[in-house]
Amino acid sequence: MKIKIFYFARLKETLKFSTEDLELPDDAFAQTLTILKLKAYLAKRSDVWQQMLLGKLKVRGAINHELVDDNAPIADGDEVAFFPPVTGG
Amino acid sequence: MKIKIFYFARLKETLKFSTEDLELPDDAFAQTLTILKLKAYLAKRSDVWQQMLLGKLKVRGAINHELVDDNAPIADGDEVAFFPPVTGG
Amino acid sequence: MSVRVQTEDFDAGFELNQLRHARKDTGAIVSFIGQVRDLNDGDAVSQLTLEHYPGMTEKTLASIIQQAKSRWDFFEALIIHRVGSLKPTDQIVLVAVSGAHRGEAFKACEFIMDFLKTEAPFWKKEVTQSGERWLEAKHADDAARERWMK
Amino acid sequence: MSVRVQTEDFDAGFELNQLRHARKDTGAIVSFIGQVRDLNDGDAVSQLTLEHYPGMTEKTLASIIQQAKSRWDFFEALIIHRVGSLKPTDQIVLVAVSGAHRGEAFKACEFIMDFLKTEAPFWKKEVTQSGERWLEAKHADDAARERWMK
Repeated sequence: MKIKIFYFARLKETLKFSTEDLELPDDAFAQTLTILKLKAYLAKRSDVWQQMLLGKLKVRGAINHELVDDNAPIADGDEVAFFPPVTGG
Repeated sequence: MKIKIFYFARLKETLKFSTEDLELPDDAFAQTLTILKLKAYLAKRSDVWQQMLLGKLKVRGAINHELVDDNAPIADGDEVAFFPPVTGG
Repeated sequence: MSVRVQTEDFDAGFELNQLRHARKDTGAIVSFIGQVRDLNDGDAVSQLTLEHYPGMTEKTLASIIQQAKSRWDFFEALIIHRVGSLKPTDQIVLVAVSGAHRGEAFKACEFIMDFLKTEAPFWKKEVTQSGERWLEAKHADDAARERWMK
Repeated sequence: MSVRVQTEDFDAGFELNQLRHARKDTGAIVSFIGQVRDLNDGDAVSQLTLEHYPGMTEKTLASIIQQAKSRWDFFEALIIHRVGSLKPTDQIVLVAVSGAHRGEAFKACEFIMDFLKTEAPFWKKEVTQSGERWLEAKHADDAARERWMK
């Protein structure tokens, strides 16, 4: 499966990633992928990733421009985004 | 005692009075004058006055630029006003 | 803290900019503009005349701002209310409140409008096809005022 | 119903006039302007950078207006939100709601702001004397949003 991931604000700045295309083998892991599983997968990249995605500071997830919670399922072709709680207005 | 009276909106238009200076003998009536007593006094002038001041439509009173209720006492030199419920804004 | 009763129109954008720049720690400006509607109670309105009680009006509006001040934390409040002869879509009133944060500014602005509607000595007369008529006070406005008493 | 996310400043007076004249039966326009404060949490702010998630932002703001529409009776709602680099007293956001009467317009405007603050994907970074810092979401904003859920 192929998904697109965006990172914003503190995450983008610290991870030095704003966006990436991620390709995963189409196995049981991919078929049951959720926001939380994807966070855990990405967190293995390094201590910084671990700290940013599973650290103390809350990270919100969105799928295809909709805010979702950690258990939301991710499908092939989805646009996923990770960012801190919003602070506009 | 001497008081000044103002009339506004529907009252001014129907009574054809916008303001008047009223002089009353300084007797027991004047010494215990209230908004309600003044209304009753003025209402004796004619049916139109009766209807305007003691009719179905509510009349509010003010003394020296403060909204007051019917029992508020009126003193020598006061500026009294009668008008319908307000409709600004 | 400023109250103006005038026949002339006002420029809401200019007034809001003035409020915005009055203090550099201003974070929120809430405003209300009331204007003449072309229809009221089903009748086409061609003109609206606003009468007021000079002296008492300004005093009442200033006192309403003071009451709001005693309840909420805001920086500046401005009330401009027009009197005289107005036409549909003419502006009637501007209430604007500035503050550090939005919650208090929203409450103060709505409170000022609710009390202006029920306490400030203004009266409206409409001209419609069936003639002139003085507007009646609305129960909805009394109810809006009552909410703040709880 | 209009949503704009832009780097340029906006003219609140112009926008309010547009709303005022969109319909002749408009009686009330409630608006909120948010601007950059020179002080935040006790530190002097020299610059504020606003980042957003293009696409999701517009969709979220439009959906917030739709939610407000399903709750209250109003005519038009406008949201303009700036992104990019701002300085103290610069305008950040304008929310304006027009309607026949003030009560619904006040509620819709405050609702839109409370949801914008907690759901629209914008993030603020401040530059102060001690360096740059990303702002944290505020509990007060979550609480403001919760009020509408009762």
